[in-house]
Amino acid sequence: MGILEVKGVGKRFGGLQALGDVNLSIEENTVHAIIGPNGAGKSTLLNCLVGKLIPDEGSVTFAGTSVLGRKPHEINQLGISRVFQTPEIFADLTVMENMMIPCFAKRDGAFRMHAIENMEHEAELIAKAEKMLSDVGMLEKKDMIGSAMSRGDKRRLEIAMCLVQEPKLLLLDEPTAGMARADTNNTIALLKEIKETRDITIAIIEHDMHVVFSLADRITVLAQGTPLVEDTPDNIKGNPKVKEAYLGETQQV
Amino acid sequence: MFGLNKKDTTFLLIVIALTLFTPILMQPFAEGSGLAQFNGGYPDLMQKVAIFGIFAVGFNILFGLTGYLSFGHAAFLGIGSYAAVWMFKLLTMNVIPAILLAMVVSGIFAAAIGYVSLRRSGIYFSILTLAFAQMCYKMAYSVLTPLTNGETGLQLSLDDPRVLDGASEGHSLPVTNIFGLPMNASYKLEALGHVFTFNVGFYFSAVIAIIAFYVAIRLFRSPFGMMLRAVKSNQQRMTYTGLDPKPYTLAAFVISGMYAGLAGGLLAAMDPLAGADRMLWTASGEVVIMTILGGAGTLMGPVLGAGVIKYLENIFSKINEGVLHQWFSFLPDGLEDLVIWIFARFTGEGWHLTLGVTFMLVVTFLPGGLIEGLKRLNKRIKGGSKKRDKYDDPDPEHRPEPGKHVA
Amino acid sequence: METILLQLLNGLDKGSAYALIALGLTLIFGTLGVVNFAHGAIFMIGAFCAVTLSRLLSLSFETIDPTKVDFLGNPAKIKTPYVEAWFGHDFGGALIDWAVPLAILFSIPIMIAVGFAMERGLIKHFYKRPHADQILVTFGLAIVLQEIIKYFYGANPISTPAPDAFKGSFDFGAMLGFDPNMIIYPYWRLIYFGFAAVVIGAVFSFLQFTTFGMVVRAGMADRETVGLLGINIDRRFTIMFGLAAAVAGVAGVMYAPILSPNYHMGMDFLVLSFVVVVVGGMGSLPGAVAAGFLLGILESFASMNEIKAIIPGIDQIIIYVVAIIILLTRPRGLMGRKGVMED
Amino acid sequence: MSKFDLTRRGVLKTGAITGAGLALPTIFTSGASAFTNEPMGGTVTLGFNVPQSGAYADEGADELRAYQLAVEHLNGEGDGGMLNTFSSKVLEGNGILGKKVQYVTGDTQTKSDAARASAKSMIEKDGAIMITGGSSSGVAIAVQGLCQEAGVIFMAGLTHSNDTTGKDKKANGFRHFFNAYMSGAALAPVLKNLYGDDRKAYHLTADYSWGWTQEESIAAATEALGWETVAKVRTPLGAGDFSSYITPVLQTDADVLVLNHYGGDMVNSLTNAVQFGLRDKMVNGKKFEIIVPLFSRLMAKGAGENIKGIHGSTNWHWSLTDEGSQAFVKSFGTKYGFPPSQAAHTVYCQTLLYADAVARAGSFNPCAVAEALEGFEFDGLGNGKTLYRADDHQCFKDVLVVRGKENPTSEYDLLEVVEVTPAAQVTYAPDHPMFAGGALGQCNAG
Repeated sequence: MGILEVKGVGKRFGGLQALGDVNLSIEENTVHAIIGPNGAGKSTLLNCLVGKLIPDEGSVTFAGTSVLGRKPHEINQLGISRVFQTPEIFADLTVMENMMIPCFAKRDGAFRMHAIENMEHEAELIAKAEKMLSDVGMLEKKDMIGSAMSRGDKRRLEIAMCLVQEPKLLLLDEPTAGMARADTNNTIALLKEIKETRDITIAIIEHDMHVVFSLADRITVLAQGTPLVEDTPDNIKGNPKVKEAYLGETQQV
Repeated sequence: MFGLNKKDTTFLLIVIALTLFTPILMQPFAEGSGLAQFNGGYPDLMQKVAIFGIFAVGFNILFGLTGYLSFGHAAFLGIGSYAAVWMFKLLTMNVIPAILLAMVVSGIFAAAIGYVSLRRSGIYFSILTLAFAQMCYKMAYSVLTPLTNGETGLQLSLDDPRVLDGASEGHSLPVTNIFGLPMNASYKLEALGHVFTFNVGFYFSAVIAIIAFYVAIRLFRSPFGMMLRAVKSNQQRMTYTGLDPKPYTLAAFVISGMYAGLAGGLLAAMDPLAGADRMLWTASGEVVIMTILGGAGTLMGPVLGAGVIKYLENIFSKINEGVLHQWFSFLPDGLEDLVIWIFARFTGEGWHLTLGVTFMLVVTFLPGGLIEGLKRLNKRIKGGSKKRDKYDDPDPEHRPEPGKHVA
Repeated sequence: METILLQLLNGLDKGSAYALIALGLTLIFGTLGVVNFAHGAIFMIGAFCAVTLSRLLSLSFETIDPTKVDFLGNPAKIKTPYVEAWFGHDFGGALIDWAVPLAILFSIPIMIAVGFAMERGLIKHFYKRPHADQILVTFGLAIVLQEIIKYFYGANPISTPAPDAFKGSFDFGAMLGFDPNMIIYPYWRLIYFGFAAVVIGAVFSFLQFTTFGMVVRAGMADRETVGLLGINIDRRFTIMFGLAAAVAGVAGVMYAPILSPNYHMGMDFLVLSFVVVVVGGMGSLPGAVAAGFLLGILESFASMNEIKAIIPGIDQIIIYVVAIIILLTRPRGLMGRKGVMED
Repeated sequence: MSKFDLTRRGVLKTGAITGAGLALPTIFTSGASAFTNEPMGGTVTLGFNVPQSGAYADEGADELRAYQLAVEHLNGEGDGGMLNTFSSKVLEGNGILGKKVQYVTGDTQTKSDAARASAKSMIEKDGAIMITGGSSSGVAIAVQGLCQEAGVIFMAGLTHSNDTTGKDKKANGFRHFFNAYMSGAALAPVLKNLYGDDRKAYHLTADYSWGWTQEESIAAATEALGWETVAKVRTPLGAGDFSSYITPVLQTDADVLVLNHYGGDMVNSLTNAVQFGLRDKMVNGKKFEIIVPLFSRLMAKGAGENIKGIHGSTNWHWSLTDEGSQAFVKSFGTKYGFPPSQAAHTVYCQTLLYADAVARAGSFNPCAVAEALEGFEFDGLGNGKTLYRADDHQCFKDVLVVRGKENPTSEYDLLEVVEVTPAAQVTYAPDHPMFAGGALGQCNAG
């Protein structure tokens, strides 16, 4: 049984069947990629996993607990962290503050009135945050304001913010979308390193096949809201159904 | 010291010193000199600056940190005042229970109004708070007159029970006091042609203001304060980091509502009359403007803004043409009339014009508010030490001044 | 029955004013993304255009009439308006009488100029600034405009009557077969309602059917893309600001006979018009119009004695109660779009 | 000016501190002087607290003009105005008790809070010995309370609510203006003559304390005539468009509309009522009538044509022909070029009366001044023989019933006096139920 089990999930928007009968199982400590042409329902599926959308039918269980009906922050507290397509960081805050917030969230839960405490007394959390920053090679930038950083650095920071929470499952939503080649390669290297050095499950939604095939242990191909096939990268490469799904897309475009 | 780092401690000590010496600092001109009109060192104005400083600092905890722009904060000020006056009427003239009750009651109202209003964000939130505050005002003015005494405002009367004080003797109303020390007691000192008034009420407000300010510093520097800034910065990231923005925002709303209630209670303690006008939307707008004018999100900015606005309101509105004639009598007749005509547009009955022009100039040329102006000034004096960090050290490096030398 | 019909008419009339002010406000919101606290002041300036024209037309020269004395016992000065001297008593008098309708023509160029001046001189520097800064600067501007009007016209309301021809009332009762004189409605208010309908219709068709309107609507939806197409959207937005000012201005002109203008009337309407715009939904023109009429009608019904007997004081707060209910049940107002002014 | 010394509180006795919770007397007094702001030098400072912004700013401006005129006359400048006609002759045109009169001004903004702040700054900063002015009852009552606590005399300006000298009366406060009860008492006989004793009245009332006292007073006075009160409807302050309150009147069998509104509300409600054709209506075979119990010329101007033929009451009007009024109109008109309003007249009289009381008492001590004003009877200030009653500090004098003039000869000639109701007819017992509930208390000298 996988750490994340998706069974028979369906979601409609008005007359449009965005997802239908999606079954998916993600094994612990693997990198699982979900690919598919535009409009295949990748984002809808992701949003169902993190609580932004509630599926009309089916079940989503994470480490034995149902996530349905839970709010995004509750699902995060269960151990799922999400990296967005465009890096979502606290742009007005410093890098260090960006790191401290997930540290507090991990330790204190969704809300705590720590209004009188002093930040400087949280030595343990500071150490943890600094360690993580140095792991991703950003320690020297810790006093920079988020908005002043390059896109690659923002992505790096976002991933660090997720990792410092020690999530059981890391969801990546097109982590290299819109990135320059060099940034993409850096990000791939970072993710590879994470995969190798940490006990973590990663689910990645990606367009870029280069990224997918460099990282994934297993791949699910989504087409028109349903999983078409699930297999290892090597097998996916040669699968004619997959080609058809993608070619079909290119013809439309 | 005080659980603050060195910089903040220095900053706080400077603020304390400035506050304690306000009666001297706000009285820069010798008595009888032509500029004595600009002296602001009389109890009522000093009290108002301290109290509205508290109000604005509290408002800034919500607006400056979370970015939620409440347009109904005056309601909490008014509710605090009513609660305090009722305490004076029913229980005792001692200000401590009145102020505590003011904070509690406005905190409860803030929790209820905040809970509902925070279901929306942006302008929708602003309009919800505005709607609640206007409802409070309209009701207080008319239907709730038995509770609020409507237009006149709730005031003390001789036959109030005042359970703890016992029946009031004599035919005059008792005065608010703190354990027997009356709020309106003053000590006047004449020195070097200046007259300085040291007023109990002012010092009481000042001590509370310092405490409120100290709490605000702690809050700004705390993890909680950081979370509030996170709310403003990116709510989406916050939720996906496992944090629930709602209780944080609501807590900030309630805290700032209680600051407003504290300010309202203090207003009543200085002058035991609570009028519905303090809940009008323009009063809510005033605190918004104080905060932006001074510099939203900074610690000292709102206090500065409060000082400037109260100073303009109280000092400029009193400069009538008679006073102008005294000032400019040395000029030749035609010129004198012209100069007086120009000045009269901005003073006396024209003081609103000064207010409006000030708003426009400050926001156009000093986008960060008056604090930004002081920062630039400081930079020019120091000669270009660059600090881009907006939040981590908002003000300590420039000298904060509670709105004195604005003239 | 009669009461309900009359209150409906009252509501439509009030709603017309709310809708017209809100329309201009939401145009500025929608196109420029600016929170304009000076919009009430623009409405007020419109009303004072009517006052000004009627004053201009009544400009008089003085002749001394030795047979009469003034209050100090000096020989009285008799004022004769120049227009009467130039065009004869009848035509001159008629001109003065028709000052308010004439002021519409007079006010449109003035209001457009005021709008242009505001946008070019001040507002355009604030497009990229936070809403809080926009509030502060436009609030400051509103105060300045008020004080200028106060200096010239004083603080008291100024009577600005409608032309004599519209003084009477229309008898709906007689028309519908009720007793005469039971359901009557003043001509001027009916005209105001019709006028509002025409202005609203004109603004909508302008935006719907002209290329200019299409560009502006596209700009409201996605400013960047329209800018990329090489269209000078800024210039068009300046024109929109002028248009919004003109709409608020003529609304003020025509409202002058109903509500005698005074210098702070803008502030009185400001809060209300913001509530209307937000209830309608930010950036939605039809929403603003619908909310204006809705709130106007509800306010009228709430002031009926029968309803006040049940809930005392409801007429004072109905608008706010309705606003709260609508905003809680419909997160973006009646017809608001997602993501406008929510951060 | 050495009005500043150690205050009594400045040298606080330990006894005062230990007496926790005890009601202590108020403070402004200094050790050396006997009362608040005792004038020590050659000048005395009066505080003129008038609305300079907001709806009543024009009235405030007119009040300020009258104050300046009064100060001139007291200091012996100008033509002396009503000093020449005033029955008391102790004022000599050399200031007050030989001290030159100075004044400070402030803006009440027609808000209780702002008015008190402004009055406080005059007392605390400028050393004002007397505060006067204002254009609404809420402000008057709030400032009166402050002056009582501070220990200075308050001469209320334009305040018409019964409460000012009723349940909120104060020993340090005096009112020259008439009140709602007097309006009712003066209007009733005139209304009976004009409209008969079988009328049905519909009240529209501004929903705050002044509106309520006027509604109560007028309803009581007209019901005593035999009129029936059909409805009393409260309207929000600043409602703007009153149409939704006017149209229900059409549906009732009321034949008189009483507008208990003032200022902009009065202008708008009256304009709306006329627009809806109420004045052309016939009900029960009688012509429909509108009454505006409290008139002011400045407001009448705002209502324009609509005011013509409408009856109401007013404190004073410049067209009065008595010697005092004429003298005042002359000096005011000469200085400013237009006739004074009733607000101007009221505050001018009050300034003279205060000065006169000080002169008669021989002291600025507020208690002595109050004593001199209490029960003081005089003439020559425009409203005939006048009494400042000791029991409630209300002034009793003739009240004018006026009507909007049909053919005004100038822009100031808007009202004509229909009847001068003698003081005796508007006098009531001090314990009249409409004024019950308060006590003057004791005068406070600080």
